[in-house]
Amino acid sequence: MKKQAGYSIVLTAGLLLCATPLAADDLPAETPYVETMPEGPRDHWVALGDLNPLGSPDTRVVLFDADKGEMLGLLSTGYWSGLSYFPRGRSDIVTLETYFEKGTRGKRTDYAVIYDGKTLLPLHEIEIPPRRMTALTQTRMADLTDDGRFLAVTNFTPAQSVSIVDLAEHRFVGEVATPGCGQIYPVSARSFGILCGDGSLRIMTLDDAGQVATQAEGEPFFDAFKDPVLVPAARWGAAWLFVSMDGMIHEVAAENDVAKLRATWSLITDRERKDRWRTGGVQPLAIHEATSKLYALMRQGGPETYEEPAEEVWVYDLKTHAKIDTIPLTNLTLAINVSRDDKPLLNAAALKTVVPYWSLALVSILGNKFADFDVVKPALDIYDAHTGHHLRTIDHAANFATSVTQP
Amino acid sequence: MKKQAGYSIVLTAGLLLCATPLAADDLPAETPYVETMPEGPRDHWVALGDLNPLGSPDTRVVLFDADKGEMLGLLSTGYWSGLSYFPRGRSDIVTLETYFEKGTRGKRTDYAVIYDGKTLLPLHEIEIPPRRMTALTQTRMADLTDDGRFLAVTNFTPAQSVSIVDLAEHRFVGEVATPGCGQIYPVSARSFGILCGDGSLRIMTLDDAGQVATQAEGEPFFDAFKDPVLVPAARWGAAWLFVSMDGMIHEVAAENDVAKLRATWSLITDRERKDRWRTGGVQPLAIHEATSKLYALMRQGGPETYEEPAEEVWVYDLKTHAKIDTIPLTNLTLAINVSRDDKPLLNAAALKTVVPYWSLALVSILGNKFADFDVVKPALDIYDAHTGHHLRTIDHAANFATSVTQP
Amino acid sequence: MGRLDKWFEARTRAIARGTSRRGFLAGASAALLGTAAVPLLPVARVQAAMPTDGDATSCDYWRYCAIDGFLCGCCGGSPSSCPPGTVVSAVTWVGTCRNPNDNKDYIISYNDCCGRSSCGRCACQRDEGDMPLYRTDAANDINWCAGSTADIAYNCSTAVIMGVSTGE
Amino acid sequence: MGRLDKWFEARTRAIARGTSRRGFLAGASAALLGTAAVPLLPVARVQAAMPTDGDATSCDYWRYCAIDGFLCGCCGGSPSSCPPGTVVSAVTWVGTCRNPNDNKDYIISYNDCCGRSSCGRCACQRDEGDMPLYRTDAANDINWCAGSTADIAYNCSTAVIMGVSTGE
Repeated sequence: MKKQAGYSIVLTAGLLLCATPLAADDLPAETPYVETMPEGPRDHWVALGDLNPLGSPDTRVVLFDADKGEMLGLLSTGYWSGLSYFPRGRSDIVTLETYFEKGTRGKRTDYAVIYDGKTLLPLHEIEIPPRRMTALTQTRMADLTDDGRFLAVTNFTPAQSVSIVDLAEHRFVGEVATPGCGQIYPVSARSFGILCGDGSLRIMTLDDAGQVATQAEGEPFFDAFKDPVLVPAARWGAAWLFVSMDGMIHEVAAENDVAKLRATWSLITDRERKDRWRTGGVQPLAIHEATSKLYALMRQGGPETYEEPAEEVWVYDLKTHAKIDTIPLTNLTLAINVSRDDKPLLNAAALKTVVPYWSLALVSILGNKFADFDVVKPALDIYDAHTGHHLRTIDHAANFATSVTQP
Repeated sequence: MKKQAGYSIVLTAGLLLCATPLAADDLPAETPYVETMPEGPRDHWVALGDLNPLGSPDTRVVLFDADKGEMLGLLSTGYWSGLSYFPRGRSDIVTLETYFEKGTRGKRTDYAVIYDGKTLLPLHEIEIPPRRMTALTQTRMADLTDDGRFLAVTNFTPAQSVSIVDLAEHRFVGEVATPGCGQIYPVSARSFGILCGDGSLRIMTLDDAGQVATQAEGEPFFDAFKDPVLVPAARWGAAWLFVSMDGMIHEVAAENDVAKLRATWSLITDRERKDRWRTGGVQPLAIHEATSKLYALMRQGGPETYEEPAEEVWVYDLKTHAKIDTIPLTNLTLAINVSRDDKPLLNAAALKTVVPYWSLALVSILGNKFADFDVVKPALDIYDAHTGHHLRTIDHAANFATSVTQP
Repeated sequence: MGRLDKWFEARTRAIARGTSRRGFLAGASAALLGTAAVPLLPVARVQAAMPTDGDATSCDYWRYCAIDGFLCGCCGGSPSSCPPGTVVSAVTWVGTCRNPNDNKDYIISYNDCCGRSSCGRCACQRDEGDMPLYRTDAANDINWCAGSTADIAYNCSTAVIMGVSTGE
Repeated sequence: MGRLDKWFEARTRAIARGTSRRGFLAGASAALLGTAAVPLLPVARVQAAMPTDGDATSCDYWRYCAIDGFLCGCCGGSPSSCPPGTVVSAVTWVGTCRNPNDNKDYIISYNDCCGRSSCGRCACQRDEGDMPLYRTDAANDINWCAGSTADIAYNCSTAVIMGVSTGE
């Protein structure tokens, strides 16, 4: 239950003193007010990126308190976004937003918006080139430098480029052409990688003004045609772990601002590969840094099912590459993330059936064509990341969530 | 199947002559093109007004061919609209659209938009005062004068007024204050009524420039406190039939541009009233003029259920006020309309369960709390208006349709 | 399937009637008699958090007897507060709900919260005493965000206690 | 309910796998190799209406093997045409689908239709041969309306026959 009182639109201050209730045991009359976000640690906040495909001009970031299982509020992010970023050590929240003059037509304007983390009101709406990339997989479309100063945004027209936004000075800095490369993988205070079609990670480093000071090409670390890696990778310190379509992990670290392949290992045994185990969903990897654990969304199926929702999370020791746990998921899941704290939660953007499983099975057994029904709704499942226990499910968490972000 | 070819964005004309297929029995290569709306009578077109409450900035008008059961296309109408108007004898389609500069915030702009009836492209976007009224019951928020020249729009801030738009000259004409009155009920070439809180219908008549030439107050024809009439009335020539919450029909006709109560009669017998029969849904009445039939959406329940979806349509002879037929509905229905032609269709915006009824009953019997499930999706049901036979159901017709309009 | 369907249909329809009201996503709530007029009423007022006399996230909660909209209690607000980042509607309408705990009738002001996308959670339509649009004192179909500083962008609906009804 | 649930769960999950692909509302479809390059290919081209060799409103139709989006055939268009009021995407990507009627592999261009709200009907995700975003020649996750005259407003996806694949 929220305790802190916000402020009221209705100015009643003068009256509170001189008024009396009608009877002592009546419920007191109330003044409506606006809540503010709770104080204290944000580790167990969860932000769902809601693509809202049946209302694309109205994507949202939906904020939850994972401990209480309650919604905290939402940010409206316009056309095909739902992207939010939480600068470390600051309370503000950064979003990317796109608007057409007339909903789906007319002039397009893109913004990086800085919201006050307490009031959720927009503080700065920074106009950026109206070219940011939109896709179903949203998790690496943009990100902050580690110092929280700059936001790098991938553009696609289909020519590719990166826009840099200065969040301290609230201004668009500039745009750099990045032919054949896109998506943002921060590696240090002022550097981030971009993933290139030749299978390499190029490291871009910004100067104090946000201009690209250096660009370092990396060696190709995978074959984009033989076994391509998925875009939604997971960060481990200065390294990123990419998983390939065939279940290989490529661990790429930035050393002196050049990307180096540090290790390659397999998530699955040969036997599991034969049984068609692979990662699933659109945000399949998450890492808990303090315990060096990797969480991977897993499913069985052909290569064409690599983005379909997954049934299990497999847990690995990042140092030994050993599989150490299997977490059966309560609902089919599209995206996972793990909180950073020492009582970490595994947050899962899931699809929950609108009626119980058994009734659906019955429908199917009795001959109805299962695929004719709309039987799933998005839910947010919260698990204990250490034990794998399912703690709670938050129903109707979004219209269609494809990413899970958190502070 | 659509036969008429549209135009292609890809310019291939020069190549069509000199190219040959790879083999005689291969399927031919195709050039993508854009469809146009079918030629011929539009009587069996149906427009659903989709309020899209989970994506309010993205309401739509969804167009269907009721005979083929196919979607024809859609118009995007911005924030909380889905309102469309079909001028008689012309092919263009008029919508009301509202946009905020940034989706749900910033400057609000309202438009009356004229779309080409063949290409569905906007021809004229006429800016009007950003004050049009929005509500769940949408059907009388605006309408055309019978000559198709002017559009009258209800405003609510909560001060009430009416905006007039000249569709021939594509311009906003002016705004007239209408304190205590709103909603638009066309009665002749240049006149329309507005419904007032004192229980009267005031007739406004426009001059050739669209200025309000005369306003004629009517006598109150119902008691807004004892037995209020519903806003979504049905037109019968120069008359409008209003149904009250208690099932009384008030037939109000404009005579010499003054509203007169012509008849009052009951949709339901005393027995039916005791059994709590009343109208349901948000567009409960429809009239087929040529056969003088009234169609009413009926349901059983307390007064607080007067807008809940209905289970039956009761058919009345408008001349004798006799009930002549009962049409059991295939799905629970929120809004109906009847086409104007001599093979009339009864078009119904319905809610269809996503799994079969019997499986839901089973879930309920076995103890699950039924209300926890999301079990309905909007569908468009088409019935033969003469026989009441259910002809077809068009699934997933909209996100949430609250009005049915047609040419 | 046809026979089974028919067999259960009558029962299911009855259930669906109760369900549809909750699945019936819609409008808004808020009359010119509502909390805009609050400062004029001679009663003490509090800023209340989540109430403890019922489930504020359930459509069945007593205060919601005349509501039609998304419950703010599921959206980052409460029956008497708006979610962060929104504004309280400037005008509203009122309903009267019986509190089962003390059997008194309370006047409830259904202020909308405005200026952000519709919350989409806990759609609730109960409509007790709801009147057509021209009865602005009691019309919950109107988008009462109209007239708020955020204009018509509707997020969710509250159910604010104004006082005990003294009867009509 | 717990035991019943468990009993059916294994079977249902298997079904759900197949279903979720169809209920999995999403993206867009379209590679730089697609119909933007059409005029360069030496084949006769037709403007085709609804095909007769299968159900163009079904996700199972052979041409949709690599699609991810709303089927234009359910939205006022067809597998080779866009609904009225939209524009065909300027760039696109291609897939290769086996036609069960003649057992030939056809190259299919998945042009998006752009400039209006998402159709919302017949969501279909099959993803055969779908590749990550940097493989723009085969990435159906990208909103390929980018670069169209209507920019990124996505309405539905087509599946246009470009010709018979000559193998790789």
